[in-house]
Amino acid sequence: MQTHKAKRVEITIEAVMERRLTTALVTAGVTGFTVLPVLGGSGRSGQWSREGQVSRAGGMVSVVCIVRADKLDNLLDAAFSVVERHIGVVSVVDCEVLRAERF
Amino acid sequence: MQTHKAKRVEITIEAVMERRLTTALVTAGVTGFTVLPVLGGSGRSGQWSREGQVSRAGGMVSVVCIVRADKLDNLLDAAFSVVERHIGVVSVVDCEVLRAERF
Amino acid sequence: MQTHKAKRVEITIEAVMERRLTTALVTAGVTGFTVLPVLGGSGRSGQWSREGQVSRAGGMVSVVCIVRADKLDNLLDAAFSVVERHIGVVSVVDCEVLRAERF
Amino acid sequence: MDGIFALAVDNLLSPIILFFALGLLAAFARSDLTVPESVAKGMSLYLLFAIGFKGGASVAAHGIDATLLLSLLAGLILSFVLPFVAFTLLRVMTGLSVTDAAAVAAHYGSISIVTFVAATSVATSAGLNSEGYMVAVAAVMEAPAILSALWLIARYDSSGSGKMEAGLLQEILLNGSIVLLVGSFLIGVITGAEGLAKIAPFIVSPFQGVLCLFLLDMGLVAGRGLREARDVLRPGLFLFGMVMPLIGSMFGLGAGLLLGLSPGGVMLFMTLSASASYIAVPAAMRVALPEANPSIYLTLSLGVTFPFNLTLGIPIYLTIAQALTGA
Amino acid sequence: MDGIFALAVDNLLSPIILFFALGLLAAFARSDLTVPESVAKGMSLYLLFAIGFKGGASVAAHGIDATLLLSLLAGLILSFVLPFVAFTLLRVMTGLSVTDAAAVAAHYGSISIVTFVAATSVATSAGLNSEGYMVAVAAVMEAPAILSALWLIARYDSSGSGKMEAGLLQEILLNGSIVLLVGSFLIGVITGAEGLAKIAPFIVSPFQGVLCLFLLDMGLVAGRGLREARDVLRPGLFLFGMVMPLIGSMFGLGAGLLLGLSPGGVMLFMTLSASASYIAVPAAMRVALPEANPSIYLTLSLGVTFPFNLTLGIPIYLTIAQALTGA
Amino acid sequence: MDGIFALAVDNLLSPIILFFALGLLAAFARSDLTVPESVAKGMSLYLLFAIGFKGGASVAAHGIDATLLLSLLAGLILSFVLPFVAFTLLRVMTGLSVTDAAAVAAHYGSISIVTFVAATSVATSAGLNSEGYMVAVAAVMEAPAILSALWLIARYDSSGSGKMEAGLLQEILLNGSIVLLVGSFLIGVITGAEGLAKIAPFIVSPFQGVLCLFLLDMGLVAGRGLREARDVLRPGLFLFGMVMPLIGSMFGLGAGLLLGLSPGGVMLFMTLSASASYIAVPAAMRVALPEANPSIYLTLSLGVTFPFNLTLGIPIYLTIAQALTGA
Ligand SMILES: Nc1ncnc2c1ncn2[C@@H]1O[C@H](COP(=O)(O)O)[C@@H](O)[C@H]1O
Ligand SMILES: Nc1ncnc2c1ncn2[C@@H]1O[C@H](COP(=O)(O)O)[C@@H](O)[C@H]1O
Ligand SMILES: Nc1ncnc2c1ncn2[C@@H]1O[C@H](COP(=O)(O)O)[C@@H](O)[C@H]1O
Ligand code: NA
Ligand code: NA
Ligand code: NA
Repeated sequence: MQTHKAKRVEITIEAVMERRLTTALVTAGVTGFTVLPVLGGSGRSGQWSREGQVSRAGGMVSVVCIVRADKLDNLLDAAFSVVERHIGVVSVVDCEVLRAERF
Repeated sequence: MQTHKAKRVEITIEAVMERRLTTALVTAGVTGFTVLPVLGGSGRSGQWSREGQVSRAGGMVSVVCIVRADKLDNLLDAAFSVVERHIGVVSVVDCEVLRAERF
Repeated sequence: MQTHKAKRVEITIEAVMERRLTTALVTAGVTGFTVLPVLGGSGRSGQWSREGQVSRAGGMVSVVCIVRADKLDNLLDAAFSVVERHIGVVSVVDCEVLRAERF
Repeated sequence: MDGIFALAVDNLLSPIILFFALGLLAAFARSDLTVPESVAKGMSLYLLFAIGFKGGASVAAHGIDATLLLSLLAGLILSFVLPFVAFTLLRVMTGLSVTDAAAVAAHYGSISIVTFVAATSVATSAGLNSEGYMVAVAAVMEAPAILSALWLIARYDSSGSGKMEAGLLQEILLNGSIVLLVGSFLIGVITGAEGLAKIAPFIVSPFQGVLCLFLLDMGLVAGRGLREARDVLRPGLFLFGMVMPLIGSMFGLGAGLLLGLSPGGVMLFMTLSASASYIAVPAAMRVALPEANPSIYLTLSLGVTFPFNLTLGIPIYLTIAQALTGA
Repeated sequence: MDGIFALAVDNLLSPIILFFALGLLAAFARSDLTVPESVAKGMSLYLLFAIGFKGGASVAAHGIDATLLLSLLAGLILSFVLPFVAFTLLRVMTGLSVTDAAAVAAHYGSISIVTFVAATSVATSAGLNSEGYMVAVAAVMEAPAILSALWLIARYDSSGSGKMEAGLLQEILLNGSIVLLVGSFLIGVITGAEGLAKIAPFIVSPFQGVLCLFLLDMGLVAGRGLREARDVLRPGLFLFGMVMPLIGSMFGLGAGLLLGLSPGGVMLFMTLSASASYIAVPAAMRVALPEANPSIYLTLSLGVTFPFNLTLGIPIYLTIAQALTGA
Repeated sequence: MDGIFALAVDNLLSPIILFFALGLLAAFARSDLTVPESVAKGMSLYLLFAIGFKGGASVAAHGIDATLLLSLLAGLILSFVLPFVAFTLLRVMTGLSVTDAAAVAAHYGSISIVTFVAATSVATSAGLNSEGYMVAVAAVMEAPAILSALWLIARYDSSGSGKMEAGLLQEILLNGSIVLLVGSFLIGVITGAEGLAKIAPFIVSPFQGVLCLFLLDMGLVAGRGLREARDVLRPGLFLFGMVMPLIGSMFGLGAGLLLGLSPGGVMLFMTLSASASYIAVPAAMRVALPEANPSIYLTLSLGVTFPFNLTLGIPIYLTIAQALTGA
């Protein structure tokens, strides 16, 4: 089956920042993404879990975007402008996609 | 630690189609997969979120299958037959796995 | 935007083993990870789903760790010591990250 | 008309309508107020459980009515027929494609159980009893409309979409709401007054309160849908969303009068025919007619027809039913 | 025997059993009816909270019985002993491996709190009071059986699996159900009638209704389990799932009579001994004995023994307890 | 003092406090007891809905008090002013950075609705009525403190963090809790006694029971927070978490006396001023002040001040309010 090269970007970020991130993505021309729930995690700011955290104010989500390679820099700039002051992780993986016309 | 080459396929699809997809996968000989919940997303058919969507009829899931490279084409054919008329995204990434005898 | 090479490890494991896995990771010097919920899946031990499973004793989670390549072996050893007798899947993907100083 | 008006005002100022309005407003104002999905699902299970059981217990109390079977049959026929009415109206009033029109039509042949619940509670407030088996009629009316829609597609659309896939029919007939509603109804029939006494403190007294919270959520969901699908809602469509329930209710009125139902029963039959599905049918359409645009049918059914019935429709149906049955 | 039969029929036609049956049927028919996981968890918290508190308030009302401590001790011993009985029976009746047999045995030494709740409600309907501290006995019986199972493995299986990992014991003893049940019990004891009066509208009157919805979910889960694990259920195993509760109940009967408990107390002791765990023990087994096949122990405990106790077991235990205590 | 002491003991032995303590203990003991997030969210929706509606219905019953507007204004001012008090105290008592101190200060200007609910239920038990519109005052006091904190940052921190981002203000003012609380209050005012009668079996009688379960969850969450953030809690901070509510309550006392509120109203105003936010403000701080350490403000507000108010604070405020209003 015919596949096409693309990039899969995964941005793990605080839930309160989700709307700001997706707005920045859309502004940067990235209109396709999927938001996954996160149960818990650990990082430089310590360990947390959805059910055991102090107040439910917290919580994170993971935003996955698949883009053509030439849009990657735009996307990373947009993502970085939002996560810059905040905790969170951005990673990029090479991937292949079906139905390339969608990206 | 000894690892082995494999493919990681991620299929994001409407929740109502999940059973049809996994049935197609099993028929195609893919018996290992993991289903992840999806909170929301955006694509050519617009933006949606699990808590804010018109009616809870919608919603998507993400099905992750790790397969040996030689089974990939079978898997993609099966996946494509289901997603063809539907919205959703299929992506493939090269990976390494432990315990190769499981795949 | 400047990115850096790293490894993305994904460990799908029974929820009852989560704490044991993350403790082993921390002991092995891996302090960054994200835990994702899993809705269901299928493997050699059969098919299950979160809402339809016999008793809610079961259930799985997916633990994602992004690490520098030189920490990978440590991580895999730690992960393997926990999943060894248990069901579950470990996969590794090459990735690029922003803000490398965090890993 | 005065009666309708007073009734409508009264209805508009009831807690359940005001909580629905609160949800709508909160959504329009982009508040982040949300009811967690599983809590909303839990409340809908509660409502189906309660309404089904109470219907069954009422049948047990009043004995099985000779018209029960005829009413079920009438519901079945209405659910098959109404999509054709809706389809024709849509082709006349709007520029929808065959696929979209058929998908919308399926929703209007089927029913909204929350509209039914709200109507029941208005009927009770107005002192009207109704046939307990009307919940069984509601269950019977959920699915047939889907078949009519697929038939319409097969007939008018040469592109060959809309095949009735194996397994879909079973999926529709055994969908969770129908099973819980019918199951609770039957258990209500079997355990009767004694069973009801045991669980009344759970399903009778707190019912109105749960309904308020549930309608708050419906308002939030409908409001968010309307906000996002503004451009979809052309005037013709919008009008259809309020004319169709009135037309549908006339079919229900005819059926109810022919069957000789009580005033409450007639009103509920009108409400069922007037209401549009927003759970079972959309899910079926995503499987069978993925080419149809979900924004259109969801916005119409949940964003226009549901609020219309809740606020104006139900008082109208009540007044007409009372007038024509002489209650 | 006639008494048991009439009682069983009566029991079978109660709403809670019928909702359990509805769940089973819906699962067998592959309906998509589901109770969201968090709603089911919420209901189980409610049941533990209510049953614990009411037990405690009842102890506060009747004073601390001299036999309280002895009953706890008896429960402890039974939970340790019953796995050996079950293990022996399994080795005789079925071809299970040592590992699988030990895992199953652990379940039958422990208890099912929902079975206990259902028995309490049957006892109350039959006009029997029982010792409020029976809920504490239930809590005490949850964990010890796990140790017996691990001992069995260590004794009969040379492969060295089944080590008692550090931390597991604490995890079992402090598992959520035990903590909530015991905590609510103690709060009930402390706040007594006054406390109960404050929260009775929450934990007393709606209790039966919540139990119905909860058993609907149990039926769904048990039904799906049975459907998927059909091939696991050989006749010997199936038989074990119904014989073992009867044998277990005899141990409970002996303990109850020796302790001189009330008829209701004897019946509850029988039920506890007869019931099999399906939450705490499976989780512990996944950690300590991952080699044991979960389909076997879950299907047996939830798919066979739970329905057996709910439908036939409880009326049998009630009749025997009444006969032998002269109630 | 004797009165306070007796009252405190009485309060400490009430079910709601004991369930909170159970949650704390379970968390300290590392039990896996948890309330699913969506169930906890559902219960908090219920509490807001019930408390808002009852407040509104009470306003409808007693007529709109001339002091309503003045009370709202007083709440607004207090919420603006208290962060400055807290900030000064923090700079004196602790070594917190400007950013962390401002973030903490925002929490103490805002309020905790659960503390308010608990105080209402203590007031009711003590036979004190209070102005129904105090729930509106609570809503008004949620947000202003955030603006004060951002102003403090702008004033004392040259690094330029803490900008008031576009959209944040709207997000704060329209956050779910405020909308639901105010909306339910208004619906209570509109539908009055008639509306209350319809939904009382849902929002009045089971209220205390739900509050128990909710406080169990609060105890679990607070306990886990305390366990993880032990090192953050230096003595100065810890002390601040108990001194600040007492100081805050004096401001509330002054306002309540000046306004001539009822004894219950004075006590509630004291409680509002004494309590610290743990939902709305933390979320706003994560957006506007990500550099501030959430462990500090969450642990203080939820781990120290909340339990302090629940156990000792509320009885103190009650006693003082009664003494100074001569009730
Ligand atoms: N190395 C990592 N791999 C995967 N997820 C991470 C990693 N580091 C941080 N995270 C996630 O990002 C969150 C915030 O991390 P931090 O900014 O390091 O406190 C954590 O709670 C994790 O969910
Ligand atoms: N480029 C993308 N990257 C990640 N997820 C996507 C992308 N495009 C679409 N999706 C997901 O697939 C769903 C349907 O997309 P579409 O078919 O484009 O409407 C969206 O709601 C997203 O969840
Ligand atoms: N090939 C695979 N790809 C993705 N997930 C898998 C795969 N195999 C197993 N899993 C996941 O791991 C769980 C246990 O697998 P197993 O150990 O094969 O029974 C399954 O329920 C799936 O969630
Ligand atoms: Na209809
Ligand atoms: Na047992
Ligand atoms: Na305050």
